[in-house]
Amino acid sequence: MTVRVIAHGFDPGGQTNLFLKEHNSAGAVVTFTGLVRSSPSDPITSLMLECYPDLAINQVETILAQGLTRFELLAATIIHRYGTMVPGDPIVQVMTMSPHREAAFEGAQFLMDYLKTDAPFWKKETGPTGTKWVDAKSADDRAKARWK
Amino acid sequence: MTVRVIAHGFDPGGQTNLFLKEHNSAGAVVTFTGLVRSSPSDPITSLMLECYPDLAINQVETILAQGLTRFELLAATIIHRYGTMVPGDPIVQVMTMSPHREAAFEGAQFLMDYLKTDAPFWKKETGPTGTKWVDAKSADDRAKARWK
Amino acid sequence: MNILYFAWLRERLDRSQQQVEPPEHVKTVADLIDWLAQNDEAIALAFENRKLIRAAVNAQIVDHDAPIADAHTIAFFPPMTGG
Amino acid sequence: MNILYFAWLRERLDRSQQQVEPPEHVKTVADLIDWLAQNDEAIALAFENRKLIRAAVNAQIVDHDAPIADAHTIAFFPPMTGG
Repeated sequence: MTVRVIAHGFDPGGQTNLFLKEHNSAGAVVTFTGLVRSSPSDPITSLMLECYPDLAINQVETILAQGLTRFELLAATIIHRYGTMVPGDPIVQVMTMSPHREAAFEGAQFLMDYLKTDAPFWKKETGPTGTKWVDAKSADDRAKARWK
Repeated sequence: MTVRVIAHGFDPGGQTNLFLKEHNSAGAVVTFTGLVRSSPSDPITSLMLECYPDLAINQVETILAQGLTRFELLAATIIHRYGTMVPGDPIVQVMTMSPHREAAFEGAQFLMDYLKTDAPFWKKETGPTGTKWVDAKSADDRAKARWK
Repeated sequence: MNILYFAWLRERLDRSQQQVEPPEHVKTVADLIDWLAQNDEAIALAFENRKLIRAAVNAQIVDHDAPIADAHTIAFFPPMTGG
Repeated sequence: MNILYFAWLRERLDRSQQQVEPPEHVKTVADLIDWLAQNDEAIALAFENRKLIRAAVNAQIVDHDAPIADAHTIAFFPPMTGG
């Protein structure tokens, strides 16, 4: 299991290929990649992601350990970037590996749901109308609650 | 939307990176990669995947169109290999892209569940004790049934 | 019309395809299986458990009661194990 | 002890950290917030809605009733929006 909290960009496909080499008996690998989003209804020009690195490492390692215990995962990796990014840049990547595809899918969803609410990152968006901190979403709390 | 039924290998991470370029406003991208599996309890040395290509194209395009209609997907791609492979080789890759992570995850699971039962490929495994055709799994029928 | 066989059906019949000209009364996929089985013991044996046989007409999956009037290619195969 | 502020708390207080030496009777995170607010109007305003304030002691997330006896670093921040 690997946790990386980084201040620079990363190569999503390159990370998937590195992860695939970890076990060749896995069968099922799921990669989730979260990108900076800009939409016509909510356009942004940049995203600043603030981080508390010491706490981020502790929280992300705890989340990953929970995921590995709870699902039948042979391996899992979480990469989370912080700093200033533009639309299309990868922010986060979660990778899971299992003999069974359900476990790989569910493990990756679990890890993402927990990262959204429990990892100490804060998003600040800049768009044509100015700059604002992103509010925490109640939908993210609900997504996490289903794993209780 | 892209469907590729191919007789040669492919680069999982390279395919993810190509797919990521399709929309930079997506937010959430899920990649499922299925690999040839060999385990201590069921070791294999090679896997031959037989295909009926004309039907495969029709079936995979139908499955993909259903997934795009049913989930909020901006794009989706299915790559399915056939021929002779060894453990660790990628067999299948499904990629989905959505503004929302739930839709990207569910869309990818839906596509995989349908591919398992509705795509005309047949697996023949060679291991230390000989060669045998893999039986269709009732678990795969159940996985598909939950989307009804 | 051309008949295609896949996977263990192909192996048990020792052929991947064959050309046939079924008579007028052979109207559905099920009729075709009956007619083939009457004329070929290997087919009769391999197709014994009809529930294990899937069919496609002109590269579209069909049930056994589907008509074959416009068929140029009919494929028979076991349950699929892709993905 | 060192106090860290993040996101809009950091911006509203115009500081990312500060050193404090709270008196003996300040035993929990909640006590510390009360004590800081008494001595600093900016903190009193920014921390007004306590439900929006999360805390960590020595890089471990804690509730507001957690003790701070062994704390060398205490962080305050709004609900997290990562992922």
